[in-house]
Amino acid sequence: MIVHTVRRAVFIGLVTGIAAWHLSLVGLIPAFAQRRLVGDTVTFSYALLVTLLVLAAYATGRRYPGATQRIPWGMLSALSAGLMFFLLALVLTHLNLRQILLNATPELARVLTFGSGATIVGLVRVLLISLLSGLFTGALSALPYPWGRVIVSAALMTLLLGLLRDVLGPLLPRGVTSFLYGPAGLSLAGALVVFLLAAALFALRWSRRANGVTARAAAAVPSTFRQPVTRAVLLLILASVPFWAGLFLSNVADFVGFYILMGLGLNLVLGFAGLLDLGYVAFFAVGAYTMAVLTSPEVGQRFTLDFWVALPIAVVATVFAGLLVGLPVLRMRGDYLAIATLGFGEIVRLLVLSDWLKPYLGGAQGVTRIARPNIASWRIDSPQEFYFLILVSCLFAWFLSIRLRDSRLGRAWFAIREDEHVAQAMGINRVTAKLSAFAIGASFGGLSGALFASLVGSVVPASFSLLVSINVVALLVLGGMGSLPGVLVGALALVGIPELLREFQEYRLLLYGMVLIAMMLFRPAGLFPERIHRRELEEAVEEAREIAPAEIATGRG
Amino acid sequence: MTIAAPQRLTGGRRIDISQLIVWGIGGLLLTIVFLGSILTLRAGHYSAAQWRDFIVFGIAQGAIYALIALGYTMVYGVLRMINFAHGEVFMSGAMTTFFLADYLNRSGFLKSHPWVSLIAMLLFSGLVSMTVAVLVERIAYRPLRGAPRLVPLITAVGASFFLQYTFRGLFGSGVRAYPAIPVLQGKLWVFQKTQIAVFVGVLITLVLLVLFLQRTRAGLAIRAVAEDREAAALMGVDVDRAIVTTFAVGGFMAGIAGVLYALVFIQVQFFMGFLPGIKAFTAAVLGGIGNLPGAAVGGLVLGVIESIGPSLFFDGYGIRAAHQLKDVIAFTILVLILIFRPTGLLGERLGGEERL
Amino acid sequence: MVLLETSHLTKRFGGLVALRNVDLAVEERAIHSVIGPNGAGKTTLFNCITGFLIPDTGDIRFSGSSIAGLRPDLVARLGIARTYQNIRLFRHLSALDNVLIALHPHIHYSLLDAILRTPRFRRAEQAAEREARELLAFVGLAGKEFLTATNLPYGDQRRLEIARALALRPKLLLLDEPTAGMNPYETEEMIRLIRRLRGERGITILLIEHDMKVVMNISDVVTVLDFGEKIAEGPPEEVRRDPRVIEAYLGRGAASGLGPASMPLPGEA
Amino acid sequence: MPLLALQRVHVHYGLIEALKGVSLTVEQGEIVTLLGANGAGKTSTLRAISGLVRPSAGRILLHDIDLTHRKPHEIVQFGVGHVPEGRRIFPRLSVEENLRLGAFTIRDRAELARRQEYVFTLFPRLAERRKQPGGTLSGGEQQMLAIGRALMMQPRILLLDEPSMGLAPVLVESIFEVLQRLNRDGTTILLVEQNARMALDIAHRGYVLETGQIVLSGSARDLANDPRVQAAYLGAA
Repeated sequence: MIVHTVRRAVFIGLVTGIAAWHLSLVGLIPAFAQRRLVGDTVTFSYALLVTLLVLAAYATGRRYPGATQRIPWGMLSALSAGLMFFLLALVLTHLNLRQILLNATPELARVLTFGSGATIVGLVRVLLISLLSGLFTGALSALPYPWGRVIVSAALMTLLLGLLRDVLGPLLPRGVTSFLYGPAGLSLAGALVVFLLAAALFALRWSRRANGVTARAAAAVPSTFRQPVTRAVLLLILASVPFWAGLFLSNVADFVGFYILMGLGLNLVLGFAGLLDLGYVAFFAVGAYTMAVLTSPEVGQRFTLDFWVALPIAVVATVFAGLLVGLPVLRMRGDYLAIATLGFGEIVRLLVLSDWLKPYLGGAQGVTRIARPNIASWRIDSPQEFYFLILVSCLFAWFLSIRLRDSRLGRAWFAIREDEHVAQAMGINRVTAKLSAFAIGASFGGLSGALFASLVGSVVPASFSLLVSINVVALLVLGGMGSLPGVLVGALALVGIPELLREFQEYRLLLYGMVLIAMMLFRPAGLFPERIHRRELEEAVEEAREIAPAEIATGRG
Repeated sequence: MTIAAPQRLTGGRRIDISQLIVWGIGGLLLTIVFLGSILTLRAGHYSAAQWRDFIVFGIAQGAIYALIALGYTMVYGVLRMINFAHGEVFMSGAMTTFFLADYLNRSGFLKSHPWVSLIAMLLFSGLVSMTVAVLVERIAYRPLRGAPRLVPLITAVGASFFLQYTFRGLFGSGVRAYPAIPVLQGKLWVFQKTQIAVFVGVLITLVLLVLFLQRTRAGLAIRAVAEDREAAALMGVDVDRAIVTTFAVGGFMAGIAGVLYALVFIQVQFFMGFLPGIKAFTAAVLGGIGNLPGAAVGGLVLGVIESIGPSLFFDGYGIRAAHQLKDVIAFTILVLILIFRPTGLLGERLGGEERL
Repeated sequence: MVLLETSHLTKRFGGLVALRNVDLAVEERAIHSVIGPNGAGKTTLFNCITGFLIPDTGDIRFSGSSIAGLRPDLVARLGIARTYQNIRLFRHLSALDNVLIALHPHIHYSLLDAILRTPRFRRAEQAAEREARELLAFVGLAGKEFLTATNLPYGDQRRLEIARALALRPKLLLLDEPTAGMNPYETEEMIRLIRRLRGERGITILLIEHDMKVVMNISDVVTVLDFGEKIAEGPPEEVRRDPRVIEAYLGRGAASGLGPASMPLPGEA
Repeated sequence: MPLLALQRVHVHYGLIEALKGVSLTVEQGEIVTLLGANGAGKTSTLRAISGLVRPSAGRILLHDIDLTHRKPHEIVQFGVGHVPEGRRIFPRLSVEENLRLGAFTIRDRAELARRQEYVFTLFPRLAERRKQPGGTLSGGEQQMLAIGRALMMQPRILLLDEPSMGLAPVLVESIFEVLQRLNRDGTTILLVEQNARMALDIAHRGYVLETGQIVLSGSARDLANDPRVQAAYLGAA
């Protein structure tokens, strides 16, 4: 028995160690060694390494009931992981692998040993940190229910704020910034304050959630009043972004907006109707190129249209593209559908790239001098100004998504997703239901593409690779397929953060891969699972006294 | 009760407008291709020797597709899933073997013992790809067996990107030039020697694969699992092991294909798996996915069409730089086959979706 | 009045003949059972009627017009609803949504109505929800509208499936083994429910059933299929005494009370 | 000690509990039959024994070996032969290959040949078709192949799930004849059968399952005479 436990703990530690090797050798850890989060010492790399140790300890300990077992086994696991860190450091110092592995540098060895290098001191340091991580994790998981979560969430929040120093720093009042942030990352005092504040906030939230039904019932009374107010406040905040965000941040917000639009579009197809489209980028491209061809003087018949004329044409063109893709794949499902749509996406990209269509579409050089919109005499030019256009589009798409979801068409999509055969037996026309999902979903993508083309002012085929499709799928998967808030969160996490942190750019696709696998393995419903039974929740609150709480809990899909 | 005379249904009422449109588009494409071919042949821009070279190149290329396609087809046959990451399995062997090849080249061993070097490279690449394939199965697919179809598909896409960018991170994003193997330089009759090597390599691997599946106990286990996983378990077959073996064998072949590919194109890069991967999948579907000879035939057919297609179909129309449309042809074939004949040219398809 | 009629219905799968020249006439407001051993073609018959399979030859007439080869959703709109042998609910949706989906053909508003939430949309949705709730109450699921289908107990799932089928406002309801897996008490309730469907709603019922007790209990007419062929038809009592039925389905033991005597070993035959 | 014993076995599929504490025993040399309505848990019982589903509670013992948490391919090696519902032969593999798979764990060629001969003497029809793909056999021949395949491993106990399903009555009777002959030769059999009368005719003892629980058990004769069994499963009103 004990042998088995030890073996398991060590095994988890070794696997964690291998994960650390991977992150190190692909360059993630060395790249982040420069990014300081808190004070002078805590870099993002260290945070990552410690997170790995904590995860190892957590994974090992979670099976046992109490702290008395969680702590020692977690420590053992973290210890074996730490030894693996050191082992790699040792190898790196004594063997020159740089000919083969780009990142096998002495620098990395220093990072892996938390700054000491592969020496006895380094070994002691690694082991100590490992043991502390294990101890800390075990103790944390032994805390009563919400507190462990509160501390972890607050710690993550602190790290995130440290990470975003360059972005947030200039935005906050100067006094606050100079207090919170040091020359790089949070100052120690700042970190402490942020941590405590975040902890207080999370504690409040969790205590309310813990009270469950009664709290919700209480909240339900003023909800008719509260909801519009919260909405208005949220809208105001969203609308004010360009005023305080500056050029860089607005640009990032615009890109997040493009992906939110695409995410909402693909959500209709994949989230609602359950059809995996791996060629969604095709619609983005059709929208962008329609805008380009119609408004740029460089290609085609050399005529130019106004942005506002071209925009609806671009959207209509993508609707047709959606139908064109949707028609042939009506009978396909699952993997065949995915591959066929991927094929469509690639065909579009290759055609756009070809010399054959160069006179019309610009070939590899693409098309420049795409029109920007005017409203009366106001020329929408900068990313800040474009932001409003994108915001309005996103809100419109969001609104449309909700309205469609709650209509009979939405129900038809859900039915097709759940069981296509039965859906037909219930009188649902598969052709119209699927085609409408493809067409409407495509139109969001087309809108996104048209705006994108106009904002950037040029289109090149390279912007329309498979990676865009994967990006959209990944953000849906992260947020939760079918969930609208999930689209928002997914886009912020998978587009926003990598755009903000240049070091991430290099590794974002690696990250997408990990996100796709990890989410499917551990949380297939996503971070913000779809609430199909929105009404169920509302009514459940009303009927809270009649139905047992447990039943509500299980009824929440 | 009235007794109607037995009436033969034409099924005409089942064809709706949507299908008619699809058939119309298909017909249009066929006409374009057909007309283009006639125009090209009448114009006579290409000599017979050129056409022959196209075909020879197509066969060599197709043979490699075939080798990769076998992995797709085997995994599909056994698990009913598309191992989207198979192209990356292929890449991982070729990429890693570059360093072995480079070392052999610089140490002079490649010159002094070309055959030993080549075999070492093939084996090494096969082993690397095999390891990667098995790891992918273990980590990304096995825990999700029995989950809804969309789930393993998404992890497969994830695994594909994970592998690509892992290799990019490990070895860099640059293109690496594979050393040439001295004995494979030059021509033999109309063939490049590398092309012959590729063809012989593929042939040997194929024969070995068929023998493995037909004559060995492990092969029998794999075939049983492919037909009925549960019944196979009731016979005492270790299903997990059979599936791992499938991935291992498919991975090994992909690794061999990787080296052969590198011999033809003499360069490797982290992104090199994507296109051959998709095309090999096309080949597998073309031949009827789940069908081993089908994958081989599909690979050859695709390779040849891709090689002669751009010139034959499009030259007649005076399209500029028709060779750029090579991949468009491949993808169009993929989509058309999926639409019109998902069972592939050879008809047979192991499993697949039950309509009811 | 004959509501549903098949004539010379034949369906082959490759070499296997699943249905061979099946003539079937279901009278309006009848409870008509189809029995037969597994593989006799009962489910294939259902799939042909509901449009999921196109018969090779023969015709299917419903209310006098031919529906053979008609698309499944159109068949459903004509008023033929069904349930499944292995319950097939929209598992992740609530009970109410399950029923609302089947009301799809009876909800009328345009996409624009839905987007703008016009009064027309609200009226239609409210009416639909009212009807869905009524149906759930009818089958005894009142108060469980918002539970996810998977979380319902087995018997409730069967009932929900029937409520969903009723939402199509069918004239003909096809039930595929409605009491499969139920205990005697639940079976009893299901029988009562089926009787009420005919009595209170005037629905004609065609059902596949293995439980002979149920078949004998509620059927007006029983049709026996064996190897895709109709071997007997008539009132339950008559069918039960039919020697061919005893041989093919009920078992010879039922007649003679004796086990196999001196049958030749397989292979020698 | 019974050859096979189930002790309060529970099986869940998601939230649905298919078996709610089933206990039963099969003695060496017996034919025991499990009766019950569709979905009562008969198939789940057999699947739990051969490891295709994992019991959520309870124990399954084969003589003194605990089978409870073993994988199917291990359980087979302990001598549990399972002829699943619907026969589940490998349609594209030849009759010989099907039989070869039945004794997958045996590597000795001579032994394999001997066992195959035994099956062929039992079912001469199969010998005529040894090179034919299993899928081309008729329903009855497929059932013979399924049984023959399970016999290849010389099981200590044979689990049969609905062997008469979809077969012409005359074939059913000859299949049952073979089962009796096997039993006389010493094979222990646990039989699930829809045709309750025939099952009770050849069985020594029987159990009646209803919604995942055993509600009745006894000798086959007692069960056949039990009015409840007659009403529910023998079709006699």
